Amino acid sequence: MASTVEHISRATIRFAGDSGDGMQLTGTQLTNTSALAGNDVATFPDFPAEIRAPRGTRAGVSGFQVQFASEDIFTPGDQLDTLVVMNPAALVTNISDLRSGGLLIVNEDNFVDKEFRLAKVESNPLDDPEMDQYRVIKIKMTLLTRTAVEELELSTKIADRCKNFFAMGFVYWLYNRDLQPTLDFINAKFGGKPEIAAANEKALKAGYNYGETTEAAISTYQVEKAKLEPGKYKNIMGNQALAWGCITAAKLSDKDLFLGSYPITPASDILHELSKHKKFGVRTFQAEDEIAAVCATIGAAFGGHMSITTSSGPGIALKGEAMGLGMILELPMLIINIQRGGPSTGLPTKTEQSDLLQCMYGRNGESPLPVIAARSPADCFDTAIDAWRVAAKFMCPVIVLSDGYIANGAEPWRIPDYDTIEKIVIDHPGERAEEDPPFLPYKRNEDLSRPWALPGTKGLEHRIGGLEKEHETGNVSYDPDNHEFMCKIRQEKIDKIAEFIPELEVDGEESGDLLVLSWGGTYGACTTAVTQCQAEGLSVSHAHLRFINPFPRNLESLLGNFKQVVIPELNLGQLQKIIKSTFGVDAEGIHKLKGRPFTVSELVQQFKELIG
Amino acid sequence: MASTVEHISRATIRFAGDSGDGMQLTGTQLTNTSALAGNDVATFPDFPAEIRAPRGTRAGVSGFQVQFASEDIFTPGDQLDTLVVMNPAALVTNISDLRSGGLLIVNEDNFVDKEFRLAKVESNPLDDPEMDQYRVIKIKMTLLTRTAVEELELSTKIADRCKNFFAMGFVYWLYNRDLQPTLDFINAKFGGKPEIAAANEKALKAGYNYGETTEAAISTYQVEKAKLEPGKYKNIMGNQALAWGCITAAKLSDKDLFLGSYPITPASDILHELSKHKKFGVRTFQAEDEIAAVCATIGAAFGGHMSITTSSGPGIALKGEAMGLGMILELPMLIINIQRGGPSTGLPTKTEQSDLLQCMYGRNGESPLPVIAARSPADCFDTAIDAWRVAAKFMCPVIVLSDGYIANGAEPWRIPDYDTIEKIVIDHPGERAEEDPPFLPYKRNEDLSRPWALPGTKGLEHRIGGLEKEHETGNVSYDPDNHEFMCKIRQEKIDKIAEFIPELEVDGEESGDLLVLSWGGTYGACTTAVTQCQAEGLSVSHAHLRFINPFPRNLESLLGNFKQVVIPELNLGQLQKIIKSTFGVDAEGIHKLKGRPFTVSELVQQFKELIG
Amino acid sequence: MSTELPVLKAADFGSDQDVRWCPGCGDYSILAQMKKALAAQGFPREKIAFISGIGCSSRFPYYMSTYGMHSIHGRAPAFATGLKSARPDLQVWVITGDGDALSIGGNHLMHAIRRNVNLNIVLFNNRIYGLTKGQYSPTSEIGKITKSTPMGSVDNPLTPLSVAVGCGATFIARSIDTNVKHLADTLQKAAEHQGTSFIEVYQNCNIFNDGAWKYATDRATKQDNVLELEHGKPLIFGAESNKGIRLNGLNPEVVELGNGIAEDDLLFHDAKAPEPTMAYLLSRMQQPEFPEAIGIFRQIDAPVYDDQLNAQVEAAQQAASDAKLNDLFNSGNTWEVG
Amino acid sequence: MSTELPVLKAADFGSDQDVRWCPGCGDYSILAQMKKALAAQGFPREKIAFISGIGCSSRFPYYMSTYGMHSIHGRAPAFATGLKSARPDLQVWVITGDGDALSIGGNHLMHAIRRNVNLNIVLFNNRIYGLTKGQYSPTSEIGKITKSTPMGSVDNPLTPLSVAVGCGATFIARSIDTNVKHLADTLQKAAEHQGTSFIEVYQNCNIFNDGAWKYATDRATKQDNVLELEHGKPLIFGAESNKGIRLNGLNPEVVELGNGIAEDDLLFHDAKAPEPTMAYLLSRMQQPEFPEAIGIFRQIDAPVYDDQLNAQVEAAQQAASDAKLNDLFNSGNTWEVG
Ligand SMILES: Cc1ncc(C[n+]2csc(CCOP(=O)(O)OP(=O)(O)O)c2C)c(N)n1
Ligand SMILES: Cc1ncc(C[n+]2csc(CCOP(=O)(O)OP(=O)(O)O)c2C)c(N)n1
Ligand code: SF4
Ligand code: SF4
Ligand SMILES: [Mg+2]
Ligand SMILES: [Mg+2]
Repeated sequence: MASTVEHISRATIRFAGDSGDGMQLTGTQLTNTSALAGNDVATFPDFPAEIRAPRGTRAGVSGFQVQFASEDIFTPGDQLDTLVVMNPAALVTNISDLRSGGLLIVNEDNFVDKEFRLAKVESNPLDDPEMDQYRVIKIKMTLLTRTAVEELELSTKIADRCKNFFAMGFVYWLYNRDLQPTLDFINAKFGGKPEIAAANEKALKAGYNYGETTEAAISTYQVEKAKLEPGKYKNIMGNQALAWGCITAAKLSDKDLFLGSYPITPASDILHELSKHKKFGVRTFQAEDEIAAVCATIGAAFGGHMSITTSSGPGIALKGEAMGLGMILELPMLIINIQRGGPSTGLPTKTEQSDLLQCMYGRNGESPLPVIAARSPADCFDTAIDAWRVAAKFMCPVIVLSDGYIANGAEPWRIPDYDTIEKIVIDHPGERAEEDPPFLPYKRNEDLSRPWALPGTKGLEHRIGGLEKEHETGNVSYDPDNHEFMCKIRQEKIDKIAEFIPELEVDGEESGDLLVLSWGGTYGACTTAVTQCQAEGLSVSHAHLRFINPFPRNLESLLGNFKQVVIPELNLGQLQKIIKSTFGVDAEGIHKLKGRPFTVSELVQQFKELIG
Repeated sequence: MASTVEHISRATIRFAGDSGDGMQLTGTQLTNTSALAGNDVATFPDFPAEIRAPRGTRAGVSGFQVQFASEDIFTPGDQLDTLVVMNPAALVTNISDLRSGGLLIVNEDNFVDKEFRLAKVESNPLDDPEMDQYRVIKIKMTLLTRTAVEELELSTKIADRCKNFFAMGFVYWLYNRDLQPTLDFINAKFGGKPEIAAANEKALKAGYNYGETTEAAISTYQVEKAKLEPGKYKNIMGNQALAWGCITAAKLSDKDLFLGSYPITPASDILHELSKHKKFGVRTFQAEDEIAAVCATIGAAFGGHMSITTSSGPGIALKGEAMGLGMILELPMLIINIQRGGPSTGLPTKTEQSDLLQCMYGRNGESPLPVIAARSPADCFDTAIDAWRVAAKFMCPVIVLSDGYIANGAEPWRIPDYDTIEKIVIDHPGERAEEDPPFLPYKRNEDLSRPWALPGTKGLEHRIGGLEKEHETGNVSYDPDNHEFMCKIRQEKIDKIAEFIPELEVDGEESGDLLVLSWGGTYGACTTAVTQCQAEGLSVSHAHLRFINPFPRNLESLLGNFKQVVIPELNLGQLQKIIKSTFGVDAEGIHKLKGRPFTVSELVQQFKELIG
Repeated sequence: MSTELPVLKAADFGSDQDVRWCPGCGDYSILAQMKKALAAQGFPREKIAFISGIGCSSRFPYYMSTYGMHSIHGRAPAFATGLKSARPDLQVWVITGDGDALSIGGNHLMHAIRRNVNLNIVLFNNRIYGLTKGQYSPTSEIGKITKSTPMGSVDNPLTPLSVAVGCGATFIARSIDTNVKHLADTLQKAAEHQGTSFIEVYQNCNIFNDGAWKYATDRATKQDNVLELEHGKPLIFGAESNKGIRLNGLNPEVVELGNGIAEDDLLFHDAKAPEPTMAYLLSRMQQPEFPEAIGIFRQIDAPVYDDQLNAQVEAAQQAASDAKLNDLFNSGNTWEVG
Repeated sequence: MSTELPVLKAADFGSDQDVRWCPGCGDYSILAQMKKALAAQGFPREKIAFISGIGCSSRFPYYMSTYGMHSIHGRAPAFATGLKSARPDLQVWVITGDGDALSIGGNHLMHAIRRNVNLNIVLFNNRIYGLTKGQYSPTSEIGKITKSTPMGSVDNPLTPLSVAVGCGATFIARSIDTNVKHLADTLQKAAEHQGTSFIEVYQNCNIFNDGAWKYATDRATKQDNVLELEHGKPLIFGAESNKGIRLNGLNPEVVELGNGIAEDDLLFHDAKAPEPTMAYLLSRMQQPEFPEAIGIFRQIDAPVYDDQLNAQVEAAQQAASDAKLNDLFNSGNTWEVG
């Protein structure tokens, strides 16, 4: 290699191009290759709401960002070290994220008048004096790709489809990545179409060689292996981890898994993933709508399955009535909400954390349900299992929150050994003879849970329903005192879960100037930002909530230990509201509603401002 | 009259019998007659969830309570002065509400073994020594009624149906009520069936005469006219007042009224009432479900009607998704929730205030909507008009809360003069010519409201939808900054309504030991309880919220003026939660979930305990 | 079936709860016939589940001694689909009303039927909303005056069986609350059918819509107004069995037998016709023009949703009988960190 | 109509928004034909409203220069019913997809149709969920392999037109995205119909379900697979117009003309038959056994919901032309307090 190699600890790269340009695939490949090289990785795909928005337009731009590092990382990075743009629209919509001095790699062939018009730019944006702050590398990717695959005699259309592999190859060269994993991928994926496989391979190598052979005025970069906890790893996306977590939870409790769902972005991939795993006793039911989905889920729960339903904001709104029934039936199930930008249809492909209040309160009457939130793609696996532990032990639906950012993001997952995961023991009451005392379907145990009696069991025949029911017998009851008693005991049961879940851990000192309290997908940005502040000697600690209802039992005292509490959220302050109404604590809020996660730097800046 | 007349200031009477015994009619007649006699009145009907629960059982008991008074009253009374029971089941389920020394009037004919079995009592409850504390009057009502109507030669079944009129007649005698209004009612209602009319008339008079002629060991009572504000009055029920308020609001704004609804207890009567008033330009659409109902409502709002939808808890849960659309479309409409006992199907015929949090937060994303609550049956009229004023001015759906207690309760309503009610002026933008600048459907005025442009207007053609929209143009926009801007401005618009609505008034001193903060149907009980405390010299004031979102602008300072704040609610503390999360004020809560309103005495007791 | 099975009587299928329908309600009769039908089939009580929505009719499960769920308004077919998919060993009944099934619940009904889930759906059609005290329903006739339609309803009613045909139902039947033998028999046949059995039962609501089916239940008129279907038999009705239905092109017409019209000229019922056009045509025969048919309109064999769903799971399990989660976890690209 | 009306061209019905469907999507053609149909009918632009649900197809209103609402998934018929009831002067179109209309929205579709609201409902049937990237829909064929059915779907598909017949539709038609003249013509006829017009359009999704309608659009095969209906004409199809449909009892059968079979032996289309059995039968004719019919299956006059609703309001207003709110307020028992 002609160029020098710079050793760096982390790199953030974004590929941006037209929806049809294959940017998601390109980013995923770089991610996997980097993970295989032992880096820690985190990703952020970002795509438009249209399937194929008009080619060349700003609306049609699709992006994929990945950070890889030789140290623990928790976010896909704020500012870009390298930005690859396939057309002018991608340039203008992404350039503001490239750091000054960063590398801008451009497919020069697309910087022509026609494309400028589509992107609604007046003139060539590369001629803007602002560009001086970047190191711009213009490559005629289209032309070079065509040339590279020439001998295969493909149509231009097909040849041009390979140009993302060319871009990938160039970036691989730039970051000293191994081509082999991607070559293997090409073979596996396009094995059935040998000419396509060959073309992609040629394009990939051409890009790599282009870097190596052209005059390399730039140095290449090397990111060493990260010091991850020893073990076997694989890259996993949030929705996949959630699906696998559910399969695992079902197996741990010796149950089949039932999913009732209706497709909706960004939750559909859980349905897709689970429907592949019938061999593990998974039944997936694509219902006619979200209401049918949750109702079928309740039906299957009555039948004794580990039963779950998945959706996103608008679909969860539709499930409200049936969730209330699930609550009063006291049957275990998971209701999984992959949040997206709201209100209404909102920004369906963007991330947000704005369904928390809906999940807490979006049902008629006094209808409390536990709420648990995943914090990162790999964490979704554990979240699903933990949620089911609670549901099964306390006989209640549990709401699981994730979001578009977690769902589509990827990170290395330390592969667990199934056999070492703690089993989930569920006792179903057994048969009864005529002479036994009558079965009491609403008699509660020490957890205040009622028995999960399965249809098919002789002597346990019973009826459940949405009308208020008498304590112990479960018969319909309009008795005033019984109603108050039952409302209170249902609430008490949920509150008691706090005794079961772990205390909240603090990252940093147990008291001090500022506590950063976070939940859900902002975990990574908050962790990184707090670590930076701590490194600068600031008195900032971090606690991340997994359970939002009920709160961990030590939360109140913890909040009291800090001069200030700040809650960063991708909404207008929903957890903040709940914290205030629960503990009276006036936490500060950092709110962002841009369909994107927090950047570390914006958090660091705000934390510092708060400490003053 | 043989007996002496005692002059009293108020009386509380309950009729209780089988669902088929006509207790609601009996109570309503006594109410109307008392109102016509110039008393202030307040009622509380209470009936089972079944249409006709099994005869004679406790589940089948239906009751109607009325208080009438020569002074202002706000509740149907706590303890009963007189209880009329038609069978043993009615006795055992109601007796605990009769005050010691109260009158118990019994249909003796039904106190037989068969009825005891149906009511699940071991022996004749009248033989219970506990009965000594009441003044029991046993009357063979069935027999006496049959005798009274003998000459009409009706079937026994039909003859027996008149016995509620006999009971009514006796109570009329007891309270010196005029028979004429009820005789008029009988003629109007049964005019088509002269023998039925005659039978009821005979039964009514027989009951009255029975009191006059039998040995009257008891005195009768006289409640004088109340000193109500001068004016013309009529008795009105909550749902009727709400319906009339909506008709009036529509007329005031020169609009036709559209109702999209699906029947549900206790909201259906609004649909029934409105469907009678087509002559006032009312269109009612009984939809296939609640979702269709609210969607049709949004469609009619788009078309320019004053558009409303009515439902109760479970139905409101179903409307959540569409309400979010209504919010982002920024179209005016009313969403009316007549709350009932929850969760799930809960206690459908009982009252509760447990949908407040659902109404505030039961939608995906950041989706704020104004919430206004009626406080009493007659107040529903003004509430509907006020709600529409806000909706039309601020271009947003407004949630109107009532409850089963208000909906079915009745009180005197001072009849307004339509011509003196302030008009509601709505400006729709007019036609535009080709050469005019383009129409901006999301350009806001000083209230932050967008224009209400009506289909049919030339030059204003525009598209609206649930995706995030660009400021001013309303075009679909995925721009991150625009999304945050729009979320915030939608919230700001709702917050700004506080500038428009009146300040909160205090009943009592503006500062002191205890502020009772109430909302919705607990108004009457709180007012009465506070007045009692004040009469005893206690430093207790009362403020009643009409708007819960946004709060009146002086609420925060008011809360600060009192040593303690207490919020009585028929739920587990929902307003309390919102007050705490909004102002950080740790109010006490008084919670009741028994399907019944507060009694004045339980509130007085609790207020006193709080003051210590 | 084991020979030890105690034989259950109809009464054994009743629960200990007080039945709370209005005296005289048609629901009582349906309840009684259901108990009889279940006793006759000898399926164990604990293997049966009744799922209902909301409405007077939907209180039904409380009165049965089987497993049961009184769910929410309109969604019973969806709950039942979930239960049956998870537990194909159970016999699952759906009890619903005309409002529950066809108004709020129309979509779930349609999808259960088109999937052919192995459920027995019994629709109590009283042409009114009973529980909410008397609003018109999707089966109420045009011009119906109710609490919500003081000037008469203007909505064209749905014909439940036509809707069922429209979504490809494999078992379609109709019976009448007071026709007790016919009803018990129909319920039993429905239970035997594999796939969705859809049964409409004419039910009298004597409080809010008394006499809605008078023409079909009055001793004096019923034989002229009701036609009892029998597979393979000609369509004959009338007090003297002297009237029949003949086909004229695609349209049915009422004819009198005799005067040159023989039984063979009539339309013969074919409940097993591969194409549902016959069932459709029968479902359109309505008063006063035509007698209304009762009995089994259609009964065909077709793949059953829950069977197929479970077959896929079994096939996948058989193809990978030693599937281990650890294999799943370790699939794809993995790497070791030392 | 005033003579001053400027004549609008098809292009005048297009909005200024970029059309964002995938290149090659069948939706483009439907959009183009809609603009043509509207230009041809000469109804003023500001009097037209397009209401859609959610899906690729449901983006349609953004691309029209009329009033429009892109609502929520499956509910467009309900929004449209409210709008049309309040504003009978508007021409209201509903744009929906196979998932939007038949999956989540099946019930609203059914009720709009049975009420016969004066709407024009256009269902873009691509037999797939486009917007959510390729799950099977209620019109996908059995065995369909999609993201959510890797082992093939087991749900029996719905036939949209059979469903419409099942709820008593008064105007039922089918057309094809690429059959541009036929499509424009069908849309225009739908607009003219009073009551619910239900039009299914075969639409190609070239990304997730390319070629779903190949048999009906390929030059080589389409004439053998598609039968164009004409009222009063015999059912004839085939590249050489030599094949026809004959009735055998209640079942259709394909016959070749000639060899003793004349046109008069064939089934004649009657779109105005009072009974919908013909339309039902035609809707059941499906590939590969039968050619699939396009054109107008049924078109009958029947009372229209919004007309009747508004007529009641007018009648009530006429009967009480001087109705005063003060009279209402003062009705019933009142009393004076001095
Ligand atoms: C979500 C919801 N909407 C409305 C209701 C009120 N509701 C209960 S039953 C019913 C209709 C009952 O009619 P039908 O299904 O015909 O049953 P029937 O009472 O006549 O047996 C309605 C509207 C409800 N319980 N839940
Ligand atoms: C309540 C709700 N559920 C689910 C979705 C996700 N969703 C959007 S469109 C769609 C189906 C689209 O299919 P179809 O109606 O056939 O339209 P096409 O995209 O094929 O034109 C789904 C499931 C949603 N937006 N809202
Ligand atoms: S209201 Fe009608 S349907 Fe309901 S229980 Fe009474 S009679 Fe039966
Ligand atoms: S995904 Fe299919 S239906 Fe949607 S725009 Fe693309 S081609 Fe058309
Ligand atoms: Mg009914
Ligand atoms: Mg589709």
